[in-house]
Amino acid sequence: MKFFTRSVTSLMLAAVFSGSALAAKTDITIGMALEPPNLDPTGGAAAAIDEVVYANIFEGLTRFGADGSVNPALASEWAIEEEGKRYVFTLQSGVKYHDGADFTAEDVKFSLDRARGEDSTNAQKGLFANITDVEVIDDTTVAVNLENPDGNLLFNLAWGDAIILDSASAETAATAPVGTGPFKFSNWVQGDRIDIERNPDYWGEAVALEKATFKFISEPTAAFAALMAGDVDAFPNYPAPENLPQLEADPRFSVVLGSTEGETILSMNNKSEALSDVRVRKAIAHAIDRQAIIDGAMFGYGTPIGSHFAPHHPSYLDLTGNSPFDQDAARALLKEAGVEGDLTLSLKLPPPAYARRGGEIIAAQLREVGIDTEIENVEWAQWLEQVFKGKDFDLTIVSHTEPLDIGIYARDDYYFQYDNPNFKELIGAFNVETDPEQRDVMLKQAQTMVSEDYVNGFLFQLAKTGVANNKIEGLWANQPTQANDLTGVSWTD
Amino acid sequence: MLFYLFKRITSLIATLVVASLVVFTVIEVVPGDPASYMLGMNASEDTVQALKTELGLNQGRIPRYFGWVSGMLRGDFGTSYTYRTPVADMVSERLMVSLPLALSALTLAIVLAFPAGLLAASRRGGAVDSIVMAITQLGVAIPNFWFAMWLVLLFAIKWQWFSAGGFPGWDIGFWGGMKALTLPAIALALPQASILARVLRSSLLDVLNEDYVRTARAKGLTRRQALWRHALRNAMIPVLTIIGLQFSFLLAGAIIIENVFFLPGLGRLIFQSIAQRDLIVVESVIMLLVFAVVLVTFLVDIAYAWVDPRMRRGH
Amino acid sequence: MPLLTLTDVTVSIHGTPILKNLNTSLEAGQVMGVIGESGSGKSMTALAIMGLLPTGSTLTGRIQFDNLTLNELDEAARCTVCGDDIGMVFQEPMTALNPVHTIGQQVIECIRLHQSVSAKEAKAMAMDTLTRCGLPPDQFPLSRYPHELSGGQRQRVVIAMAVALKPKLLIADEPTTALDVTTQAEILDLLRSLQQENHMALMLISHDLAVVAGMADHVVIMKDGEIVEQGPIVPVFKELKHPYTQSLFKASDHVPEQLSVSERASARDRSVTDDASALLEVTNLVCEYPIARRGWFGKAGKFRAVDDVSFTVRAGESVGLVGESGCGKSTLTRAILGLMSAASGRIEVNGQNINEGISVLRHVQVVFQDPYGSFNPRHKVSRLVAEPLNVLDTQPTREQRHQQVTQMLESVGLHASDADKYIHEFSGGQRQRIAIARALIIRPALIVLDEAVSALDVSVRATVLDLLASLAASHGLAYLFISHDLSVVRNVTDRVLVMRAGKIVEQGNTLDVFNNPSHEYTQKLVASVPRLPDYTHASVNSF
Amino acid sequence: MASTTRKRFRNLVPGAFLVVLFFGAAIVSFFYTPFDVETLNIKQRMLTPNAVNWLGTDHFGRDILSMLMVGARTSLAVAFIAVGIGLLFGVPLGLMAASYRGGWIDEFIMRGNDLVFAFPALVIAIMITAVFGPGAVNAIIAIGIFNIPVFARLTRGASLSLWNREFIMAARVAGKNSARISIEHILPNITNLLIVQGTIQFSLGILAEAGLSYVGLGAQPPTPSWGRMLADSQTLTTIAPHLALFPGMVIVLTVLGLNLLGDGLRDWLDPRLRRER
Repeated sequence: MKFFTRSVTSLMLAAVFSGSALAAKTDITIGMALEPPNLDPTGGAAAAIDEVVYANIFEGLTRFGADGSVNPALASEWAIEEEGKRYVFTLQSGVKYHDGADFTAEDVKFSLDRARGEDSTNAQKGLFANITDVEVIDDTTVAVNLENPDGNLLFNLAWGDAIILDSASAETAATAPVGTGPFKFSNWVQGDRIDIERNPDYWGEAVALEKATFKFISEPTAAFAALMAGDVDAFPNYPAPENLPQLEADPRFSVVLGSTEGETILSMNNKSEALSDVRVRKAIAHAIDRQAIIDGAMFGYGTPIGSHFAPHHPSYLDLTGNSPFDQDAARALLKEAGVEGDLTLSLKLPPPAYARRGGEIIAAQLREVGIDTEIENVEWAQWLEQVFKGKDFDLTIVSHTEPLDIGIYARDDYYFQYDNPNFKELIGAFNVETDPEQRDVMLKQAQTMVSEDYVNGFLFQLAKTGVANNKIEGLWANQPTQANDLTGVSWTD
Repeated sequence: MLFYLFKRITSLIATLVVASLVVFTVIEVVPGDPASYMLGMNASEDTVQALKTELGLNQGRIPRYFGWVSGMLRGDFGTSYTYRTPVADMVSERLMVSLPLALSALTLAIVLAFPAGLLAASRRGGAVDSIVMAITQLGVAIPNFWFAMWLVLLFAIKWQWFSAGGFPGWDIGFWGGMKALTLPAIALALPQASILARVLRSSLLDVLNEDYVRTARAKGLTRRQALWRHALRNAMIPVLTIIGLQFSFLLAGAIIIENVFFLPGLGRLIFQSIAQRDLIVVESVIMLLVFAVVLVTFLVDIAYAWVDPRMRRGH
Repeated sequence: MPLLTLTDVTVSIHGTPILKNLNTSLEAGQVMGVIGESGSGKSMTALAIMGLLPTGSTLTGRIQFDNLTLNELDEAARCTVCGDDIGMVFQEPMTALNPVHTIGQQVIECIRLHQSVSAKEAKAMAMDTLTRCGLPPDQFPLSRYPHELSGGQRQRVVIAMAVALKPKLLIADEPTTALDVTTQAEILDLLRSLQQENHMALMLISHDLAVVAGMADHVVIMKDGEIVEQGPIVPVFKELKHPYTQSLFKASDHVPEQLSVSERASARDRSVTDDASALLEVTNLVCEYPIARRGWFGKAGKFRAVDDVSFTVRAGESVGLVGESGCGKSTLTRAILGLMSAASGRIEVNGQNINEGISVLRHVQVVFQDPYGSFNPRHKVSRLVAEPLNVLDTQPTREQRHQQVTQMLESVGLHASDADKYIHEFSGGQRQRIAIARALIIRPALIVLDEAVSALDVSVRATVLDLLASLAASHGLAYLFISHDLSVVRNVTDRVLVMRAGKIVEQGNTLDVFNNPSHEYTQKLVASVPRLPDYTHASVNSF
Repeated sequence: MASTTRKRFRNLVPGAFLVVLFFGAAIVSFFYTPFDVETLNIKQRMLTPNAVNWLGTDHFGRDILSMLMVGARTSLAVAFIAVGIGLLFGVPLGLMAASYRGGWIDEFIMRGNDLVFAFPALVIAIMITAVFGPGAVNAIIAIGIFNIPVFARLTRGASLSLWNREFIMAARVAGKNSARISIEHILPNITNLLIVQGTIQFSLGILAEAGLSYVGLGAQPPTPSWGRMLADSQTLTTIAPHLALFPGMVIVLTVLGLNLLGDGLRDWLDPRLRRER
């Protein structure tokens, strides 16, 4: 009963030491809906990990800016050699980890090799698949050699999964992260909050905040109350759109609507019996009233999409016209496909509100055109097992939050099983293309192809509904990647 | 008495062993794989396998069972798959919330129930009795999470006397911690207090009909003296049983309330762990709760013997 | 002036009258016997005096004690009188003491409640009182809990609490009814000596004429909440003016007509000559109960409830089995009925072993003590009476069944129409008749009567005994009559077995055993039975 | 006597009234509801009570009164069947344990009971739904499992005291075996107790169903249930409190009704009280 006595004694200690921290304007408390399971972005997929550590504690060679651009970070500059098959990075010098260890080119090699190695547990191992080897040239120079020319490498290296760790502290990153960022980890009260504090020895521009706290509140009512009571200063991803009008009306807060990389789609199993028929998929697309879903599930927050592409991206094409809400068209298509009034589909819904609420609305909408659904609410673990890995589903709703991820439609055996050789060829060409104009054209082609094949029901782009105290500036409005970058955040008075 | 203790402890251990087998077996059939949960949608199969090996999930069932049990005996509950921290640390962390919450809810329930039950029993059939019975009847019927919703709406959002949820930790001070637990404790205590008050009342009424209470009254004790000196202690046996049950219930059964108030307690830990397929945590916490229930039952039995000398003989 | 005077005392509970216009009085130092059958209101009278009537009761009239009008006192004032000047002893010693307090605490509480003495003095007083009540502290320390004492010892504690402050009046409500006859004698002796030592007035409530007769100066006879007759004991008991008093007197020493002693003697002679018809034969019977293991190395012990018992019941014979509680007679009964298996020995009925299947039960049936507990309240009488037909090989038709039930009900003095009623519609005496009908329906040769009349009031008991006697004659039944009540056994059996601690210590012709007991224990038992003196020759002025 | 009669029905009548009301609503919902509960009308959402929608509309624009009527089916059916499971398995086990009192079968059954009791009920319910997936059927199983030991223990306890009664011995002397005595004599005499406990477990079942649905493990959409309505309304309490108010009140009133009915039945069926009062 070791832990038992320990908790009792610490309880008593807690009763003895009672003090309270003075709030100062160099503090900030950020609300987050989900608590990260651990703090190692290279060992888990949870978005919440990056939302705490990205750009705050850990840095990579490159990083995303607030507008989604790829900027230098630990690499101050780079050169592309051998027709795009070799990238030579020049590293920032004088960088130290939070524990005082020096940052060197060896660490870059270690981190990238670790991420792509045989026994890697990196969730985005695919990002590094093209790398053949990492070559340390000197302490501040490192070269990455590629199998094929890759226009995405700098983008890929900006992901949280590609941050640079010290070999000495990598193993304990899950609970005691040691990075090179402007903040260092100080405390984690599991189930409640994580505290980080300013890194005085930061190599770059010093940050304005002394301390920041990430407080985890998933319950929307509690989130609302926490904001109202001032327990939380900002909620960059406010979990309950239903409360936003109330918060907007409050002069203390500003509500910032931005975009995320989350394409929320009604995924269809393209190889299931009924849905392998494009007419049925098209019928479903016509049966869906996107605005009703955005209103009913997201209380009006969200942008309708017609393909798997973020509207804020420069290459975006509005393809919603391919699948307008048209119940008659839907019924006619179903009749044509010969499944009129006799189609029952399973609809598996993961936990987020967009899925659970949206699913109920979609079920009702499909019923109107004569498609019955069997709703099953599943936890994420089951969703991954049954839907993502097992492909045991007809329909599901999920938001794909990775940036520029239309490439998933080219993957073999991906859960919605699109499997179109033309599309695969297109993406293959896109990946080795480095000319921006060509890339733009290819992206537009890809969007159109996916849209016209009615691969999935494209619903809406998840809005980033941020709520923050009026006096805070520098928070990201949009969410090019999952992060709460606090480097530029400050209080106005 | 010693032999009695020995017998009780033997059956306690037997219960725990059987329970551990049941828990382990049930957990084995839970669908979902922690490794793929942790790695998300973009992970490749060999990454998942690598993580499974790292977590020890590729071992056979029997070695895993014995590893788990022998670990628990040494106080080592294993390492959480998702949090990557020792389960024992997490549990002790969560107990810091659940234990004070359960204790304060129980204390509150007792503090409310005893005067109410005593008052109702001593004024049987009177107005006070009717009022107490009506309130407790309602208290038993109200779902505690629904009651909690209104508490939040009024006290946290409207008046902002308390925070609507979350737990700041004890390092901000005892009262700061207690403040966060106040509303949940009230929400938990209301139905329990109602049940307790009703049990106490009916138990007292039963005892008040006993011959020895009449004997006491014939000695010249007033109704009230007889109630306090002779009835109360005898009426404690069913009340102790209920208190014991309530404590175990509050420790684990606060899941829903912990969800409403977003408290990092044991209940939420289980709930989250099941959702995340963090099976080692689920197993260990359930075993811990079973242990707590069995232990409380055992303590209640000892309390019986303290209350009633007839039980001291060892049956 | 009398110590206690009741004037026009009337009590009703929720509007139902319980006591009607009671008028009586008791002088200081005198003993008043209150006699009545169940429901006569005798206990309620005691509770009315103590102010312990159940809630919902209303009392009119006047209860005068010394110079206080008890029924007008408020609770606080009443509480200063009760326990101090008036003590009370209840019927049921097993439940009258608080199980969670020591006997010392309970006696001391009584003392300190009324007298401002130190804890030490109170303890000394309690020890003194308990010693006077036969519980010397060296054998019975104050730290004993009630469950560690026997029934008689507990009743001594109750008495000690009642007399600790030397009250002027002691009310004893059936103080010995729940006790064995030998204990009863001891408790009555104790009450008598305490009454005389302290010159207390004693109000002794009992259903047993003999108990009252041995104690009281003055008797009050109650029936249905009214006093039917009262006065000094000798004239009342001698003259028997009131018919109810007469009937009580008769019933209390009732000998069934059809089976007078002389007839039984001849019946016995018949059976003795006919040895072949041994109906029930019990040979070296041993019955044991497991007792829980005590301690680490303790063996799982066994309690030997019946220890090497042998006896025979012949056809048509009536055999009594007497003994005090715990002597093993209930276990023996169960074994004979095949309800528990014997550790060793044999029980044979008509030469067939009792455990050889249900057909043997055709020859033995039973009537139990409790007229309330021996019937399934959910079944109609027809079903209840017909139940033993189950042991027959061929089940009778519905028609036959109905016919047999009717016949049985009529033969025990009930009506055919009673078959459609439920058991709660019958009185205790009627229920015992139904129980007899049930036992008779398969025409057994032997009926075991397990305390079959013990729970009945004397007058009802007499009629049931008459019925049993006539049925024995008409059906040629043998009875095994198990009872703690020696006077009943004496009046209705041919032979008697005396049982103590699992063994039969004496057996023989009933009259021989009772008139001339040879075993020490039988002698004590017989001597303890309270007896009604013969008042026919008593002088009215003898007191 | 009039006053005592009134006292006897003091709990029974309002309890029966509430229970009949909600059961009635559930039954009526099969034939008639004011509005269709399957049709969403997002534009008409979260209306406060008005002349058309007496209790207002929910976050999808469905009529709350109609939802409550249809939801009653789920909530009552889950609790009812769960009690049925408890009775079906618990009573025979209890009867068996009592008829083999002191023997190893008794010991086995009672230790099994203790084992089930040792598990925190809600946690196991969550486990069950985690294994088999959430849904009304699994909620029934989860709640039902914990009803089994309740009824087994109650049956055993009540039967044990009956086994010592003389009428049971009379039945044994009439040559009846344990199983037959259990059915003919024991069962009819514990029916009252079982009915009373049944209503209590029923009300607890409704609370449990509400709790499970509240955390998303009960009935799945689009099936309405009271607990799910509460869960859906949880985030909306600040803007539309009536969404949480009505389902909650319906749960409270049903549970209250069942408890009153249980108390009332106890008073009414208890022959002791019948005789005395």
